[in-house]
Formats: sequence, structure tokens, C-alpha cells
Amino acid sequence: MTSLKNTRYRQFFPSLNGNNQQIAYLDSAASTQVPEQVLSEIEQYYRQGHANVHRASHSFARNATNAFELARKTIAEFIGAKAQNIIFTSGTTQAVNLLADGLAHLVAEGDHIWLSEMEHHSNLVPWQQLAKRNNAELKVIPVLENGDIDLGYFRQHISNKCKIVAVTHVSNSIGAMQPIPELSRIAHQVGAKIVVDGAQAVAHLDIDVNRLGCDYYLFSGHKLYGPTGIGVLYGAEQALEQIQPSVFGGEMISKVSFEQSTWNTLPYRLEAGTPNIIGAIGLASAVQFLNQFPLKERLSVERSLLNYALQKLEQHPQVELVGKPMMRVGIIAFNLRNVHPQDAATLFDQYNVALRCGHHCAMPLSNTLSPQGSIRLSLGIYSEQSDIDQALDAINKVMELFDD
Amino acid sequence: MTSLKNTRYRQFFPSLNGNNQQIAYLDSAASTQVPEQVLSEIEQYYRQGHANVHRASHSFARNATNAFELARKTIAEFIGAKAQNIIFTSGTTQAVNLLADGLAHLVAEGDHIWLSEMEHHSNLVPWQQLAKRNNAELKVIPVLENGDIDLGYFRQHISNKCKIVAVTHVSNSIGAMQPIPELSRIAHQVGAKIVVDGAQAVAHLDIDVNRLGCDYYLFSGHKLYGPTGIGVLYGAEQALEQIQPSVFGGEMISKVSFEQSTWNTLPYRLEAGTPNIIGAIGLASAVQFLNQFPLKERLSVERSLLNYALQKLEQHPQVELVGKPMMRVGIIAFNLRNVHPQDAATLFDQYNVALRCGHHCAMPLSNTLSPQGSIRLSLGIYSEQSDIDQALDAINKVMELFDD
Amino acid sequence: MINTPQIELDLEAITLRFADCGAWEERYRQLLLLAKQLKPMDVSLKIEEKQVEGCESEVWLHLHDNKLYVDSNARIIKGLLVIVLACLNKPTKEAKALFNHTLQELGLAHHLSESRNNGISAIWREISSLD
Amino acid sequence: MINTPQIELDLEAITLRFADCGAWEERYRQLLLLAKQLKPMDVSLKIEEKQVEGCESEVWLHLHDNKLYVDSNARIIKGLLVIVLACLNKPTKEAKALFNHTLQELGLAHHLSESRNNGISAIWREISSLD
Ligand SMILES: Cc1ncc(COP(=O)(O)O)c(C=O)c1O
Ligand SMILES: Cc1ncc(COP(=O)(O)O)c(C=O)c1O
Repeated sequence: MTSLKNTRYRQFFPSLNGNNQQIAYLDSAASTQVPEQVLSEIEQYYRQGHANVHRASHSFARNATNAFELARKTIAEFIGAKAQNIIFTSGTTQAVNLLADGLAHLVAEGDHIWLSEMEHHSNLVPWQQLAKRNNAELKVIPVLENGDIDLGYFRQHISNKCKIVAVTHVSNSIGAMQPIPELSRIAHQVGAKIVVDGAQAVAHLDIDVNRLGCDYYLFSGHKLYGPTGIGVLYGAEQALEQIQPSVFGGEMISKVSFEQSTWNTLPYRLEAGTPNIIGAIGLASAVQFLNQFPLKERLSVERSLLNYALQKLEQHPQVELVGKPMMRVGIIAFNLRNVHPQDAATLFDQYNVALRCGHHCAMPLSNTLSPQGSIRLSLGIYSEQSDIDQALDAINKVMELFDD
Repeated sequence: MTSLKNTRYRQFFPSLNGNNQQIAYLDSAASTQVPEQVLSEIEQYYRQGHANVHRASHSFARNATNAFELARKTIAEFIGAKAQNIIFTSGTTQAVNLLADGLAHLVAEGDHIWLSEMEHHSNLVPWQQLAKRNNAELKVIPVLENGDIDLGYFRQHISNKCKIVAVTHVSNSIGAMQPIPELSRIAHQVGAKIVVDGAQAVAHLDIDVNRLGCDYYLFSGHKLYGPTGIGVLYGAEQALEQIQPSVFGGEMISKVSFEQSTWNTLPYRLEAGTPNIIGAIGLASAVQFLNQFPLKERLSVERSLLNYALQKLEQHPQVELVGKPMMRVGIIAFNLRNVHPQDAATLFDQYNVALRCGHHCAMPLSNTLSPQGSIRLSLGIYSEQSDIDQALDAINKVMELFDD
Repeated sequence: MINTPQIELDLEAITLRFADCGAWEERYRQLLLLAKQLKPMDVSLKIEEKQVEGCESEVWLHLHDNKLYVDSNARIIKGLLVIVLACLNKPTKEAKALFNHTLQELGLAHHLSESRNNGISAIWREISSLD
Repeated sequence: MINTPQIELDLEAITLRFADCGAWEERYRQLLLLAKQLKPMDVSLKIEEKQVEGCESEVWLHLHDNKLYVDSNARIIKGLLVIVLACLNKPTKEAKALFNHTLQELGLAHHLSESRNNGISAIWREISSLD
């Protein structure tokens, strides 16, 4: 139990110290706090002289280009990939859209696109719209009562009409982890590409895209202790080549006339316009921040804390868990008996416990498991047992207030 | 001439002081340096506690949402617009793409899209691809020998087949300013929408979107002393309503089922995914930085400096100006006699003069005016006479080297 | 003016209930009790068409014969709705100002944020559109 | 090994030219003079198909009968091309290492950046693909 008392990580996050010490921030699934190190990296970059990247004919531009491309490498290695397989985007959502537009040519009339029932809207609506445009069919892997996907159903129903499988690695509303290696195998057996939304996974698991066996892996910087406005689309060698550009302009071009344009090489072809240079540098700095801690320890501290919270909540007579997945990562969804989740969140706020209520941008799942929505507690590297205890305390007080 | 010696502004830019004092940064058209104030605003925001916006059930989220929406207001007012007419994008390029996709429904087979010959690739290729998809025709306003557009030609040839006119406010390769109010009138006479690429204008002119009379106005934060990864798409009331969402996911949605989705209200409908919160806040801080100086003075200081540079370059026997537009803003393109621009840029770099050579992402114009490319000198608020003098000095030294 | 048949309390009576409240918890306790003062809305009216857009919790709003009926399944919102109704013996604009003022007085002002997903501002938007 | 009929200097002669150079300006003066040592490439070969992708300035590259011809309209690149050719009396990989080493020695190392638009690395990529 000593690891629960671990306060090694929190000290690096200025927003959770000083004036904010009384706040239990349990909303990391929405966005994470940013460590000191990232802030000073951002500042230092701008102080040393900023420039646009790629057309490097002066020292600021050379420095910017080197820092930007080094960031690509750092981030690539963090997920077991090579720099040339990393496309910078503005976030997970843009990455999914780049894919849904860029892979449209793979999806013909009558083809299938498979999703799970627990997808975030960002990994659902782009595919839904693609299906609509191409007269393809959206197929859904249903979720079992406990919140795990029905793998048997998927195995049974997928056919070689399926061209794309798009699944989340970890559900943002209930924390369920999907068996990606298995899903990849199934997808590849029918010749489909598999897209994995890693937004909720990348900060909480040891990610190796090769072991996962997926074609594409996506995540956002702002859920990985980095700045907003930066995201990553990883694509395996062949898979990346398949993405046709759908956003045009700037450095993604090789030659332009009014009659036609030819595209640059990868990864640049898929990065239209001036990239978010400082976003990439900031995210790489966040990754370096994480890299300085032994991975196993970092993950096990978080897992112990999650188990602690889970145990306490499960035992609480007035708490109803929403979803009890076999493998859970970073997130617990629950409701308080006879209390609307929005009321709970309002009062939690009063008790300085920061968490979310609602459908968590996953309405279909929410409608299946808990139509009124739920309260979501989610962890970050800086989370501590005291945060959980504060939340538990708040739960008791909320229930008291509602007892009248 | 006293205003030329003005060193009021530079002191606020850490990257141009201290170690870098010897560098003459004359590449602001590519990207601008960032003032101290913006750096501390970014740091302060993250230190005080960051969260995702919009679903504000705790104090970090409320603060983030307030800061983000206040940023929208600040930036709106800077260009004479209202907050609800501002869509945040990741940059000008993404803004043009949002438009080219979102206005596709206005362009039928055989319709025309008009551009000028001096468009940046980012305001060219998206329209070219739209024209291709919709079997429409791309029409080009040619550029006269001096680099101004041939307004007469445009007046004569535009017809009510034209649905969209997309023009740059200021050319990024030669600094030519377009007569936007006149172009807006012409476009509206035939019932077309007019899109204005303000990337090179917004830092250097007094922008009032109402006076310009355009339907859409776009720019990037990183050319306005703000961070990378943030841009703005302004749309007039009616015009904004016309843009159909083309990027899906997150807060742009009102309701989702697997069968269909309905969209949120404006501006959120066009902002898919977690927005670049820190980018918006940083850009608003840059705007506030500018707002503290009297506008007229700020612009006239820059204009005097540009005139000084222009005069010196015009008089230089070995300098050939590329483009001599009637109205010039912030940029001068030129070549050195018998010196390839890339050679010049390499040597300028040695003399600590930071400027660009090449086609400046505007190949069609480059091919017309100067097929081998050109050297581009561009100013920012921090530019001083000493920077120009250093460049002139470097020109003389380069010519000496090449004389052998 | 709109009729509000779901409540019997007037604004004075409401503010009186908060008069002795010290800590925020007591204020919220009052607000939650206030929610119980809202007579139920006919269930047949709790349908999607009557729902206010932009609320995290469901809020229903129905105007018939100049009578306004509201409801929510979130109790804090329901308590706030009672205060909304109590303000509606005035033209909408004045009523909204009064409501804002009252919330400030009662120490519940942070429910007034103009954030898009703030149910309360969505409700006022909807009520204004009834004018 | 590839033949390089456009130059007569060998690497030793080239480095000798830089031996007395102090300031960077003298080194660049030598580099610009070196460019003049490159015998012209047949104009009929200066066409788009022969152009190296990823260079800001045009660089042409033509291999015929194991003879390599190169040219550029930028003089600094042309000077560097002379050094490239002088290194090519070795297998490509060794030649590239030798070239990098030489540039370091001559104080021209910043032309070696791996930046995408760096003409020099594009040229080596192209030469390697000839192997
Ligand atoms: C006139 C013009 N339009 C568009 C752009 C593209 O801007 P961004 O790269 O920030 O998307 C630029 C900048 O390079 C520009 O100068
Ligand atoms: C599982 C999942 N997918 C996608 C997203 C969208 O990420 P972003 O808003 O950063 O684009 C999120 C975050 O909200 C998420 O949790």
C-alpha cells in the first residue's frame, strides 16, 4: 500500500500545488495538467527564436526544423514507431477525420465499416458520415452488460465486406480496454484496415504499435500532459501510403499549377499548412517528462490507485458502478443512487472535487448502460490517494444533502 | 525619420534580445516572434489549472471555458467582428479547407471559382480540388507586370456562374495588397461569396471585416505574434450558416445515434474535437499586446520602415525588385543580379540576416514574375532600421563575393 | 405576463428560506428542498420536442394558454426552476435580471455562467423566445 | 565506381584550396570558385525528369554509361557538387561519409542538415538510388 502514498509525481505539476492544493482533479480523461518541464520547454523554444519549419535558410528556421523533427522522433519512439510513420494533427478528432476522408477510396457501396458500441463521437461520426457518402453500412460491435464488447458477435458477423474496423483502445466513458491485438487479427483476416483510437490509452499503458498490430493509432497531446492543439496519427508503412490527402495547402505540395498539383512525400503530404510546431515540441517534452520515470513503476502506481478507488466505490452502498469491464484503465463511471449525475457534479465542485458528469461524448453507449448519464472519475500521473478519499468524502456529503 | 529609430517594440520580444541581438530577423511573413506577454499568459494559464472547455462542471473547466470564450471575443473585436462569428481553426490552411469542403454544396457542375494568380498554395489547392470534384472551373485573375491583379480583366470576365471568389488580402510573395472592398462588391454583384485570405494582412493593417465587405476572412495566429496551431475563420452572419460541417466529432455534435447525428449551434458546429485552448488564449494575449499601442502609430512606424527598405533596395544597382505593386504591405521580394536566390539566402544566413528564398508557396505567381524564385524580406512590429541596414550591408558583401 | 401554476411560493418567500443560511451546504439544502415545491409536470409533456437544447440534464418546458410548465430530472436545476418561475411575474427581460440578482443574493451566482452547456442560460433563451 | 567526367580536381587538390582559409567568407569564396571548375552539363539534359526532388534550387543529375553528370543553377550547390563528385571514387556509402567528413573539415558542415529541403541530402539520396 505504500505506493498509494506516492507523491513523487505531483510535485512536477504547478497547477496542482500552491493555491490549488485543495482541489482533487479527477478529470484527466477530459484533459491533463501540464508539468513544469513542458512549460519551460515552450518558453525556452520561443525565447531562443522561433521560425517556420522546413524551408530552413536561416538559423531560427534550422533550429525550429530540428526541434520539430526531433519531437516527431521522440513521440514516435514512445509508441514503438519510427519518425516517418508519425503524422502530426491538431488532435485525435482531426486524425480520425483525416482517415475517414483519406481512406474513403477503400470503401465501396455495400461495404461495411465496423465500430464498437462504445466509441467516442470523434471515432464514430466521421465513419458514419463516410458510410453515408459512400453508401456503405455502419456495423456495430455490441457491448455486453458489463461494458466489454461482444467479441464473439464480432467474430461471427464480420465478413470480407468489411473494409475498416475503428475501435477505441480504452473507452473514455467506462474505462474498458479492448483486446486490440485480437481485434487486429480479426480485421486483417478479412483484409480490413484497423484504426485504433488511443486517446484514453496512451498516457496509461505501455503502447507498442507493433505488438498491437493495428494499421493506425491516434491520440491527443492534451491527454498526455502536453499542450492542446496537437495530436498524432501513426500509420504502419503500407497503411500510411493508403491515406489520400484531403487537406490541401502549404508544405504538403510538391508542385502546383492552376491545372494540377502533385503531392510531397510522407509524412509531409498529410500535414497541410504550418504545423503546430510548439505543440509538437511541447508534446515531445511531455513524453520526455514521462520517460524519466521507470515505466513499470509509473503504471503500477496508477493501477494500484485505480484499484483502491474501484474497491471503495464498489463497497459503497449508495454507489452504482456503470460498466464493470474485465480490463479497466484510468477511468471509473458510476452513479449515486437517486441522484442525477449533474446534481452530483455540481456538488462535487463545491467540495473541490473536479470530475465530469454526462454522456462523455459517447451517447450510444450511455443510452445503453445509463441513459441519464454518469459521473466519471479519471486518473492522471499526479493523482493520489488523498484525491480519491476527498471524492469518497464528497460522495457521503452529497448523499447526506440528498437525504432530506 | 525619428520613427525609424523607434525601438519601442523590440524590447518586448525576448528572442530578439540577449544572445540573438546580432540577428536581423526579416522573415516575419513566414512566422512571427512571440512577445514576453504571450509567453507568461500561456504559462499562467497552465499554472492556474487547465481543463477541457464547454462541459464546465468544475472550477478548472469553468476557468478554461471563460478564458477560451473571452479569447474568442478579444480576437473578434480585433477585426471588428462579434464573438459568434469567429471559428477557431488550426491555421489559415485549415480554414480554407473548412470552407472549400463546407461550401462545396454551392458549386455545381460548370460553375466558376475565381482566384487571383498570386494566391498562396493554401488558398489555391483546396479550391482546385473542389473544382475538380464538382466539375467546376477554376478561373484566374491574372497579375499585371507590376504584380497588381488585373481588376479590369476580372470585372469583364466574371459572370453569375461564379459562386466563390477566393483572394488574398496581401500577397505573401510580393506584398501586393488587393482592393478587397472593390472585389467584394464585384463578387456580390454576381451573387458569389468572397473568401479573403488575411494571413499576411492582419498583423500589418487596420482590419475591419465590415468595411472589407467580405463573407469570410481567415488568418493564422503564428503570423500575428501568437503561438502556432491556432487560426481564425471569420464568417459574416449569413455566410457562416452556409458552411456545412466537414470535420466531425466531439462538441460539434448535438445528438448522436448510430443511424444519424445532428449538429450543435454555431460556432461550435464547425469546431470539431477539443479546440486548441492554449492557442486561442495565446493568440488573444498577442492581440492584447498589440492593442496596448496606438494603432495608427504602430502601423505608420512599420510603413516608414518598409518605405526606407524599398527606397534603398530600389536604388541599389545590383538589386532587381520582383513586383512593384501600387499598395505594398510588409513584404519586399527581390533578386540580386546574377545570383541565385538560394545562394543569396545561404550567405545572408552567414551574415545573420534571416530571410527566405524560393517560390514562397506561390508557384504560379513565381513562375510568372521570377521563375528561379526570389528573396523575400518581410517586417514585423519589432523590425528596426538596423535590421534593414544589416541586410543592405549583407547584399553588398554577397555581391563582392560573387564578383570573383 | 406568463402564469406559473406549478408554484405557490413567491420570490419573497423563497429568499426568506435562504435568509438564515450560512455555509454553502445550507444554501444547497434549501435549493434541493425548493425543488420539492415544484408541482409535477404532466408526464405526457416530458417528450423530446419539449426539451430545452443545451442542457446537460433534461429540462422540459411547455407553454399552453399562457401557462408555463417546466421540469427537470436534476434536482438542483429543479430548485433553480422554482426561482425562475417566481421571477416570471414580470416581463421576461426584467424577470431575467431579477433572477440573476436573486441568485447573486442567494450565493448561487456561479450557476449564471454564460457557458454554452449551462442549462439555466438555455432556459432563459427559451423563455425569451416565447415572448 | 562511377566516373565523373565533369571535374579534373581530386579531393586532395580541393581541400588544399581551402587550406589557408581563415574567415568563413574566404571559405565561401573558394566554394564559389570551385563551382567554376564544374564542366557544364549538356543543356539538353537539364530537363524536369533529370531534376532532383526536394531541392530549393534546381539540381540535375544524369547517369549514362556509368558516367555521372550533375549541375545546378545555384553556385554554392554547384561548388558542393564538385566536392560530391570528387568523393565518388569510392562506393557510395563510403563516398558519402567522406563527403560529410570533408565538409566538416572545410567548415561547411551546416550544409549537412538532414532537413527535407536540404538539396545536398536529396542529392545523396538520388546517388544512392543509382547503386
Ligand atoms: C497568404 C498566405 N495564405 C496562407 C498561408 C498559410 O498559413 P498557415 O500555414 O498558417 O496555414 C500563408 C502562410 O504561409 C500565407 O502567407
Ligand atoms: C476515446 C476518445 N476518442 C477521441 C477523443 C477526442 O479527442 P480530441 O478532442 O482531443 O480530438 C477523446 C477525448 O475527448 C476520447 O476520449
